[in-house]
Parts: sequence; C-alpha cells; structure tokens
Amino acid sequence: MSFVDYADTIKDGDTAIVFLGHESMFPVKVQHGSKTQTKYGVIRHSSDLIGKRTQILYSTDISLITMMLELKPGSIVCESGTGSGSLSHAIIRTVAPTGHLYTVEFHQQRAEKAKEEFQEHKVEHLVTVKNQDVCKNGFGVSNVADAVFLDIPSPWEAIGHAKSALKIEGGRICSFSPCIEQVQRTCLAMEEHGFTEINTLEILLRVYNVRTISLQIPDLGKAAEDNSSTGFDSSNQSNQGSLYGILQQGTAQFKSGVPLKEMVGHTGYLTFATKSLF
Amino acid sequence: MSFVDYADTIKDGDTAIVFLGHESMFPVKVQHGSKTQTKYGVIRHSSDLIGKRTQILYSTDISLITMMLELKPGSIVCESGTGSGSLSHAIIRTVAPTGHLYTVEFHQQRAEKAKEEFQEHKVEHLVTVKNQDVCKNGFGVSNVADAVFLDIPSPWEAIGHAKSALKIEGGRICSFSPCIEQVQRTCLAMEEHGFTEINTLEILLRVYNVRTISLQIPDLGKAAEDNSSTGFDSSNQSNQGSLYGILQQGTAQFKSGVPLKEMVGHTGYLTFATKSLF
Amino acid sequence: MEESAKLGLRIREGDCAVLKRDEVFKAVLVLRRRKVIFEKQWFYLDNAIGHIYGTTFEVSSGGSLQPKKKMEETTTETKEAGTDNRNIVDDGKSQKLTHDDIKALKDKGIKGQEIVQQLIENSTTFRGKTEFAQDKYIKKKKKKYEAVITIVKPSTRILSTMYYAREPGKINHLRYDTLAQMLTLGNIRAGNKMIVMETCAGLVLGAIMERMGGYGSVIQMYPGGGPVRAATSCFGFPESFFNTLYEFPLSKVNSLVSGTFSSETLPSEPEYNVPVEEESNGSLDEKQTLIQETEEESSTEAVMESNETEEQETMDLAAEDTEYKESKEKGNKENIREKQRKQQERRRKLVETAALLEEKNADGLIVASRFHPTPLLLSLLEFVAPSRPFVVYCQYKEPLLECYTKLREKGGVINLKLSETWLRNYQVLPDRSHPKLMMSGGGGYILSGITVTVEKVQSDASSLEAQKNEEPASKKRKLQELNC
Amino acid sequence: MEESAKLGLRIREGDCAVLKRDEVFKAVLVLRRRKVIFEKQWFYLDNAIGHIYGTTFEVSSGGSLQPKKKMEETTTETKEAGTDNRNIVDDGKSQKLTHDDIKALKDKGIKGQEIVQQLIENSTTFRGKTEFAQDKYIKKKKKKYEAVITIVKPSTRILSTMYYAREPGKINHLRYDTLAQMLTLGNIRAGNKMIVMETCAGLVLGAIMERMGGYGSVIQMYPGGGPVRAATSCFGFPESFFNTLYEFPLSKVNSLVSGTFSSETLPSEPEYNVPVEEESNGSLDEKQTLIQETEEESSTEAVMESNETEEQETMDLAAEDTEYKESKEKGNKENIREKQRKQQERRRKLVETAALLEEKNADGLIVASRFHPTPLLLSLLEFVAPSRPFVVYCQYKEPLLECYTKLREKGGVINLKLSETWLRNYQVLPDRSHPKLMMSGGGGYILSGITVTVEKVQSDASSLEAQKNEEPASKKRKLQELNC
Repeated sequence: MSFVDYADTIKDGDTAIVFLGHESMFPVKVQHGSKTQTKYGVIRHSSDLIGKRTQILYSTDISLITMMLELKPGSIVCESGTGSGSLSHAIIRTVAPTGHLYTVEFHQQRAEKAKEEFQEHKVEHLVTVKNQDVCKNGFGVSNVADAVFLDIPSPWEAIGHAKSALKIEGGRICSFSPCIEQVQRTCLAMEEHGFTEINTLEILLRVYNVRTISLQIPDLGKAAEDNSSTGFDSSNQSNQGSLYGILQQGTAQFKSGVPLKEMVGHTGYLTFATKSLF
Repeated sequence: MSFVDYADTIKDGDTAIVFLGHESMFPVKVQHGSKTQTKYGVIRHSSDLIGKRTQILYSTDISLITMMLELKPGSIVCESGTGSGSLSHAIIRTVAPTGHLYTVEFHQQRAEKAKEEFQEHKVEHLVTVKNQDVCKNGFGVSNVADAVFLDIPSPWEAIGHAKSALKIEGGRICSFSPCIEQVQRTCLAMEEHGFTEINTLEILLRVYNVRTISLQIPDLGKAAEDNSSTGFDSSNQSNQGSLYGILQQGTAQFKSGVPLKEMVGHTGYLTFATKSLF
Repeated sequence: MEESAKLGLRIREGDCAVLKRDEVFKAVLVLRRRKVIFEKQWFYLDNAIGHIYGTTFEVSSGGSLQPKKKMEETTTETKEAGTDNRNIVDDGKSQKLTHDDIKALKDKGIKGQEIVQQLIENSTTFRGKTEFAQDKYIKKKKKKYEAVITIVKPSTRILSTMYYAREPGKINHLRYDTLAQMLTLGNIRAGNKMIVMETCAGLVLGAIMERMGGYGSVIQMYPGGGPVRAATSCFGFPESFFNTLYEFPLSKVNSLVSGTFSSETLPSEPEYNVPVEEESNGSLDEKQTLIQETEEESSTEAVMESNETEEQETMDLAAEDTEYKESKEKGNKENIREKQRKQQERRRKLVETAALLEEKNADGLIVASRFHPTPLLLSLLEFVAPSRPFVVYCQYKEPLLECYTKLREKGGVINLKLSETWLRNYQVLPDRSHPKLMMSGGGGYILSGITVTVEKVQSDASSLEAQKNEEPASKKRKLQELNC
Repeated sequence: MEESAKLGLRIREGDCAVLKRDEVFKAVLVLRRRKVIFEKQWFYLDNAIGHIYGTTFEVSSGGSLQPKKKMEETTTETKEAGTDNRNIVDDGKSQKLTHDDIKALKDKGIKGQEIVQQLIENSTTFRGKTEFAQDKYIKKKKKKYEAVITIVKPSTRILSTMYYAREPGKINHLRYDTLAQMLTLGNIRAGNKMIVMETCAGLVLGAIMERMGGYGSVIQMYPGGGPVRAATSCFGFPESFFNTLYEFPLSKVNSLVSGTFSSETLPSEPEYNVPVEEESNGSLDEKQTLIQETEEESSTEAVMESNETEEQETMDLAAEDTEYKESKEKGNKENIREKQRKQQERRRKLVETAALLEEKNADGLIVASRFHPTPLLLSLLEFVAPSRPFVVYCQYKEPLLECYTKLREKGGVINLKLSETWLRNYQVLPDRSHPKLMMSGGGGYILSGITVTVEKVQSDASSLEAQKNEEPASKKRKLQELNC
C-alpha cells in the first residue's frame, strides 16, 4: 500500500501503526501470519501518522507550512534539507497525485536513507532526492516550483537559489529557523531579493487533558441558631443550579481541560514570503 | 491620604477611582461637596489602582519585576527611566515605609512631572528624582541598592553604573526591553560585568470573559420506527448527566471562559540577573 | 505548462479576486464599470482584467488602476536625523498643513507619494526625530496617502485570513492556523471521501476541496434549507470540482442511520419550501451579488485626513441573506417545468448521496459548526471507516470536554486529543525585532481522534477496558497528587 | 548599615538555606556534621557557615565545601573546530573513556575540570564538531563533572521557583509568576491587615509576610487541625514577624459570621484532639526534620556516569507528616501543665483573632487552596472592608467560572477578572537566541476583584443593575454575533 492512499485491509509488507494506551503508538511492518489485533480492536493502516514518527510535535508547524505555502494536489515544491523526511512525506501526501517534490539534502547518509524510505513507501515517482549543498548548488531546477521550503542552518544563503527555483510568475517561500538571528538575516536576504509579504510567525500547540476533578467543599462549621443572610453551606449549594454534574459528600466533581504541566515552548520561527512577478 | 496607606473614608483632596461598567475606571480628585457615589455604592480610595492609570496592562510585568527583584519593605531600589512613574509608584508602595527609590529620568519635563506627582501623593520622603542621563552619569549613588531596574533604550550602556549602585555584597537587576536586539546586547554586558543567573523572561496576560453561551442542538430528524443503538437525540441527552446546567428547547447552555478576541501580545522582554559578592 | 493552468494566472472578468493592501484583504467580483471601495479608496477594476494575479496597481485620478512599476523605493530626500527625543515637546502643532490643505492637494490629483513629501517638509519636528522615528513617520503617512493595491488569487490562505480579520462571526471565529491544523489532522488529500459539517460560510468546505484538488468526493451535511457556500464560491474552483461534491440534510441523518430513510418523502417536507435554486454551486448568479454593497459606501471619506481609528468596511461577499432573497425572486420568475426538472435532479442526487453515506466507508469527518458538536459526532462517525481521522472544531472549550467524554463512553475511537494553538506574529527589522504588540486571544479549540473497529461481541467490555487503560499509571499518580 | 541586617547576610548554623546548581534549588537546614545530598553530590555544610549568602562552593574530596574563586574561565586548550557536521557519523563509539575509567578518575580525587579535559582528549569526534557543538559538549560535561553549588538566602522568588519545580503538588501547581500576580493584585504591602486561606504548604503565607515586612497583621484561615507552615518556616523571618500572625479555624467561620461564635466550646471539639504543639511557628523543633531524609539517599550514584534522565530527589523540607508525628511524640513527653498553659494561650489568641475578623475591616483576602473556592469567597469576603482587593487562585478554570457567577449574583464586588499568565523563558546567546524549547503548560488561574459597599436598602436592585451594566453594549453585540 502506498503512503498516499488509504486501503481497507492491512496487507503483507504494509506499515501499520499500533496504539497502546493514551500516548503510546508505534509503527509495525506487517508480516504474513503476524497480528496487530489489540484488545481495543484492529488498528488499520493510517498513513498520516507514519509521516510524523520521528518528530511527532512538528505536525503543528507542518500544518501551518502546508497552508501558508498554498500546497495542494499538483503543486511543485522544493525542499532543503530533507532531514528525517517528516515534512517531505507530508508534502508528498498533499501534492499527490500530480505534483512533485524536489528535496535536497546536504548529508549523504540522510539523503540515501530518505531515498530508500520513499521507495519503501511507494512514493518515489512523486519525489526527487538530491545530495548537494543547497547554498552552493541550489535545487537543481529552475522556474518550476510553486513553493520552496528551507530548513537549513543558513537559509539566507539559499534565498537566491530559492528565487530561481520558483516559477517566473511567482510563488511562496517558507524558512524554518530555531534562532531569531537566523530569522533576521533571512528576512534581510528575502527583502534584498525582492520577496514581498515577508511575515514571521510562531505557532505553539497547547494540549489539554480531559479529567474528572473532585474539589473538596470546605467545612465552615455550623452557623448555630442563626442562619445569616450570607450563609453559604454545602447543603444548599446543590439546589442553586450549580455548574457541576455531581455533588456528593462535600465534594464538587467536574470535567476540566487541564493543560499539560510541560509543553513544547519553541520549535522554530516560520518566515513566509511571496515572490511576485515584478 | 498617602498613596502608601489605606483609609476608611474619602477625604478632601484624595484621589479616588470611580468604576463605571466593566472595563471603565478613572481617577477623580475628591473635592469638598462632590460625590463619588455611584449606583453600585461608594467606591473608596484604592491606591493600587492609581499606580496603573497610565499603563494598565503593564501591571502583569510589574508583578513579576517586583517578585524577581525580591522587593519588600526596606529595599533600596534604583530605577531609570522614571517615565510615567507607573513602576515608580509600585516600587514605592512595596518598599515603604523604610525603603527608598532613586529614580533617574533623562527627559526633563517628565522628571518634573514625576516629582510633582510624588509630592501630590505624599510619598516624596520615599523617593529621590534625578534628571540626568543614566548611561553617562549613573544613578548618583554607590553601593546602596538592593535592586536596579532599567527601562531605557540602551540598557547595555548602563550596566556598569547599575553594578556600582548595587550593594557590595550583591543584589538583583532587571532590564525591560521591547526588542530582542536590546536584550542580546544587555545580556552580553551583564556577563561582561560579572552578573550571574542571567535569565530572560516574557510574561503575557490572558484574560477570560465569563459568559453564558447557548449552543443549538442540531436537528438530526426522527429515526422513525427503529431506534438504533447509536441513536443520540436531544430528548434523552438531558437524562445522561450532561455537563450543562440548563438544557431547553434544543439548546445547551453553559458558562464559558472565553478568551478576548485580541490581547496584548508583547510588552517587552524582562532580563533578570544577580550581582554576586565575588 | 498546460494552457488551462496559464489561464488561471490572469485576472478575468467574472473571477472572484482578492484585493490586498498591507495586511488587509477584501474579496470582490471582477466586473467592468463597477465602482469598488477598499480601504477608503474607490476605483474600477476594468484595467486589471488581463493582468497576472499578484500584480500591484496604483489608483490614479478617476479611479482607474495602473500597474505599478517595480518598487522605485522613494528615498524622500537626504534625511537629517536627530539623535534622541530629548528635545521634542509634543504640542500637537508640529504639522503646518491642515486637513483642508491636504484635501486640496488630493483634489488637484497630486499623487500620494508627493503628498507625503509635502507633509515631511511641513513638519516642524521631523528633522529632530531619530532615524527610526523618521522611518516610522514616513511609513505611516505613505500607508495613508499612497493608493496602492495588489490583486491576488483566492486561496485557503488568503480567504481564511480575510474572513478571520473581517467577519470572524461568519466562520465561528475559526482562526486560519486552526483551520490549517484541521486540514492536517483530518489528513485531507486527493482521493479521499470526506464528510464535512460546517457552518463557516463554506470556507472549511472550500479549504477541503482545494486540498483534494478535484480527486475523490466530499459530502457536505447541512442544517436547514440548504448548504451555505458563499465562501466556497470565492475559491474560483473549476466546475469539474463540483461534480464530486454532494450534500445531505442533517434532518435525515437519524433516519439514514436507522435504515428508514426514504427520498420519496422528501419534497413534501417543510424544510424544502425554500426554492432549490438556492443551492447553486458557485455559479455566476450567486456571485453577481458580491459587490452590490460597495456602491452604498460613502466615497468622500477616502480622501479625508482624520484621526479616527480605521473602521473596516463590511465585506462585500458572503451576503447570504441577500443572495437568498434574490434567488427566491428569480425562482418565482422561472417556469415550473424547469423547477420540476431541478427537483427531480435534486432527489436523484440525494439518493446517490444517501448511498454514499450508507457505505460507511468515509475517509474522515470534519465538523466546524455553530451547533453543539456532541450529537453531530456521535451520529456522523457512523459513516466513517475504521482507522480514519476525525476533527471537530468548536469556538468554546466546554462543549468539546463533553464531546470527549461521550466519545470515550461510546468507544470506537482512540487517540482523542483536545488542543488549541497559539499564534504569534513577529516584527523583524534590523535592531527592532519583537513579537507584534497585539495578538489573537484565541483561535478556537480542536478535538481530534481516530476511528477503530470495535467488534460487536466484546464491544461493551472492551470500551470500558480501553477507558481504563488509556489513563496510564503515571497519570493516575499525578491525579492523586493533585487532589491530596 | 545596621548590625542586624549585616548578620542576616551570613550563613549561620540553624538557618534554612537554599542550595543552587544551575536552575535547580533545594532547601536545607544548615547543621554541622550532617551529610547533604544535592544533584547527585554529597557534602557537609560545615565550611559554609560564616560565609556570605550567594557564595559559590566547590565540593572537594571528603565532601567538604571550598569557596570557589572568581570564574577563571577554563579555556580547555586551543579549539580546533570543524566547519559543519557533514562528515560526522554517529556510531556511539566516539568516547574512548569507559564509565569505569571515569569512575577511577573520580575515585583518585581528580577534579571535575580535569575530567572534562580528559573526556575531550579522548573523544574521536570533538575536533570535527563545529565551534558551537564543541561549546555545547563542554558545557554539558562540565555540568556533569564539576561539583559546584551556590548557597543562597531564601526568598519568595527562590522558594516559589523551587517548590514549583520540585513539589508542585504541595502548592497546588501555583506557578511563581502567578504568585507574583496575586501579590500585586492583592496590593500586599506594609501595614495591611490581610486574610489568607491557603493550602500551599505556607508558601503563599510566607510570600505575603515577606511583602509586609513585619508591619500590619495577617490572619491565616486553616482547615482541619491547624495551619501548615512548612514553607513559611523556610523564609527565615525574624521571630517578631510571627507576633502579628494570627490563625483561625475554617470550621468556626459560619458561627463567627452568624454571631454565635464562642471560644468556650473550643477545647472539647474533635478537631482539637491533635496536640497544640503542631502550630509551632517555624521554630527550630520543626526545622530539625528538614534534612532527615537526605542520609537515606544512595551516595554512590553521585559519581556514576549514566545516561538515565536525571531524577529529582525528593525535597527535604515540607515533610509535614513526619513533623506531625514527631511533635506528637514529643507532646506526649511534655508535662501536662505546659500543655494547659499553651491551650489557654491558644484560646486567648483565638478570641483575639475572632475579634480582629469581626471588625470586618481587612484590607484584602487571598485564597489559594485545594478546596472549592466559591464557599470560601462567599464567607470570607464578609470580613473584608469595602474598596479592598481580593484574589483567588485555583489550579482549574472551571471552579472560578462558578465562583465568578456566584459573586456576581451576590453583589458587593466589582472589577471581577479571570485570567492566567503565560511565562516564556529565553535562551539569549550570540547568534543562538530563541525561546527555551520547553515551557510550562499552565500556571493556574486567578480570579480577582474589588469589594464595594452595597447599601442594604437597594442592595438587590443595585446588584442586578450592576450585572446588567457590567456587560457593555459592545460586548452584547459581539455575543449576538457569536451565537447567530
């Protein structure tokens, strides 16, 4: 099964994701005779998860990149570096069946690993991998791309190459950098090369755990004889149309969306820009 | 009445805050014979609000600055620039009755305005205002301060002066800058001057409106004869221990903490550091 | 390059195009001899027709558009800058030109660029300002007096940004980055069979259709009389995209689930009192109304200098009520035979759509509506194949907490995740980089998950098991710690 | 400078001091001949006594502390840096020194600095790394092998940071910047009369006392047998601060409000079965238990090289249960006359506290507890003067929504505001500045407001009026838009 289609059943040689518990999932290459039946039922191949396997939190950025670069079926995209291929897979899925990805990776080992994976996932017809330095040699294509994505240490050195890879009538570019100094240089380079709509963004994901929380109702004692006008006690609270579903034995229970104690505080800055015709 | 005490009743010449509606409040200088009675009742002098009158959103930063500089009654503090005096007032309130604030303002008009206000608010014994350039002339005091606060365009030029204003045995410093480039230079200068625990923070306030929201229950029609196992309709929902207090006529009503559509996205970076004995 | 693709690059009469000035967008229908008002400027689009999308135009006198030549960055004279603001006393009298003076200049047809130059020359404080302050002043004035607009081709990026800025109420305050998350979490791509339930003016539908590129199929569930596609029609999709778009009334969902659905009962039901023409799929009839409101706007303020905060004009498009009325009137004029033919066609497609849903093999479900999400999810997930993603957007967090709980109770879903995103924009300028001073307070909340097969025999036991097991040991410990 | 102030600068035996290494804190009691374990290092504090707070020490062999001289930045040899990581293949074999080799070096008493040097020399990939990667490597190894700790004086800043990092459950996950907001919103300052209800181990109480500097008074409301002040005792306040600290049992609040309160009924009531010694105000008895756990920790791992994620040791202080038991035992040993004297003293102070509350003129109310905030607020606001601030912290948002609603219904409060803060830490380094990669997901929620006088006659009408009026027109319009 290709990474760009759904299938109804798991086939020999497929990569499937097995979920066990709340946050635990892993890919399994399905072998004849093995089972991926869990107590929750059969988990079938869901290819969108595989693309994320190396950088699961990156998907928040990938989402924004895909939309802001206006990727869709048929788009021609240039990317550097290929890295773990997590964005490459996302791009390929989006531009299939008629688009193409040109991805340039500086590190030889990684380039070869990516090539192998694209073959294994049956998407090699949608992608061209090159092992070269994008800052020196560019993408190896001219005036074909609708969009360019850069995730390299010195993106400002590749802006010229990015511009010439983009179509004559224009297109979109995105550069991902963890450090603000890289962003500063990249924005300058983009401006020098005549890019417009230069816009730097950052996106963070805040995940909430849905929990049932019980808070104790404090014991404020008895008001004795006189029940004053301000008296608030737990016994009459339940009659007042409280927010809470269950109120029992001095405890208020409610559902809460509780933020995780720790979250990813930074992945990188995303700088988008447009190449205009003029 | 002084800005550093509470009083039970409004006196002639006091500055009082009048609240009208949800987000509207303003200070009023009380004149004999005038009234500050509103339909909600009398609002008495609450001096913590007056300090915020010029930069109400700044109070989130002030809170963090006060705690991270370890300000308390008796602290000696140096500040530049005085600006609108909103932080000065907050510092004075915190270090009173035994501490002191030395505040240096470069702009002559502002320095005089601040001096007048301190007199008017009867806190002039707790503060010394100087009209000079802190980067050239420093704070005019040596080895007396427990804490130094900088809110000037080139804080890195004042780090040396800040160091010599701090007590020999050490103290805390904070620099507030809107731009990251200022922070970069300031951190370098702090390191060069031997400050430790250099730490840059940013704090943002997210305010929630508490609202009663009604969401319509969609009309999914009748399941006719057969009520299937998956059937979910609005009629039996109310029996299921729903989260919602009120559920009437196809509408679910609930309280929600709704974030404001727009919020302050940036005031400045806060860089804290410690001057150690060695 | 294909000829058709090349054609799409040029601005044509009848296109839905988007006007852009700085970060302000406005969708308009490209028509000849129609006055358009945008950002206090009025002009005609006639001259734009035939130019390539992305072209920047200048508004010249008489409201005609002229393509702007490549940025000859107007260096407004050698700047003489002050060193700091120590000597600047702002008395509100620093500008010697009055509002009337400026209006006179504009009336004479003086270009914006020249007006800015005159403002600088007549400012008593300009020379004393720092270089940074001078830059800022020039930028501000340029923005005010230079009448430059760019015409861009609509896309999900542009339309979702535009709607969020101009008409957030129409799209349930769905912020563009949240929409981006939904498209990725929903794994929207060519070849999918998607179910969509949205009340976002058709923006979410359009985003899904763009991402599917005409391959696969989309079934739009709709409340009330018919699907709303005002924003969908702005995307400028080729007609072929609409051949694989289906719609199905929400009010028939329960009967379809229970197996009692019948299309025969359809025409007599009350919700079909509205004329069928309403469901025009982005045809020109519907677009015709896009710009009707513009001419009612006062054009005089376009040249006024004022200190008021700028008000956004009401957007031209998505005037659903008006569309509705207009098409109704038209419907009355049309002959009865045509109406019957359309009703038959409609019924045929409804049966076809019901069959598509009954296959229960959709590749995903996207919900983004003003309705409570729980009943929608519990019903519509019936039509989704196992191991497929679903994504629900809600402006409020609380209904998604309930939805999460109910889905857990029902079972058949895993990987449930409730989240929101924070979006920060940056100003990146030499020595003056920082996050933008204002940011969006919230972009709404998303609940996403994946469907799984629950085998009937053990369904109850296993879903309980799943609930227990999905709270790992470490979580439980934490919870105890919290409540101790 | 006063002599007393100067004395506070020096580390003395019996002080509660805070150990600091990078951004990790741990509170300890300074005692001679007591082994302390911190960040996998063990040592004795004997040599630290007499040094000024803020001094940095190195741990030398035998666990003795030596003041570290001013940073001789160890420039580990001329660096020969690679230009990029193109040729680096990570095969996990780049370090030639084994764990045993390193252990042997440590056992020989070789200093951390030298071990780092040896690690660099024995790394096959170090020279190929970029300068940045080399720096990073050195920093990482230094942190691991250089045994450097700083002893700092406790403060709200340090204790609140420490508790949030090490024992968030003990302080209801109250993040330090949220505490900072509370102190400012509550207008805490010298001379106030504050009411505090907290179950944050006494941290919030301590923060308030620090900010009041011994001027004014604080009334601590407590649930159960007595107030918890484990964290309060760490601040090292002078004894005089405790003269103005009062406590009052929550279980007597309703009777006090209704005017039926009597101190005579007190000793026979069940909640006073616990011994009265429990409420020791940060005396040394209580502190004695602070470091008792440390010696149970394994000291062998301090010198081991391992790849495990570092686990935080349990904090030494705030071991309330143990304190409780110990003082109970001691209580049994003490003679009965002392016990009676203390009970009388306790009753006298209770009556005094009740009188303070009954004046209904407190300058503010701070609540930060594990209990539902609504009943606390509705009752305790009775004791607050008009025109004073109140601040409620809750780890969860939902209870504060209810609290907001109930307060609105009851009236007598204005300026109600529900908020949370986002805190972002930054790495600022030349060419490598960015927000830290991890951040806190949430620091809890705050509801704050100001009390007002509601005149009895018109109270109902005016509070209704207030409710209506506090939703301004613009808000109402927005709401309609949302729900359309």
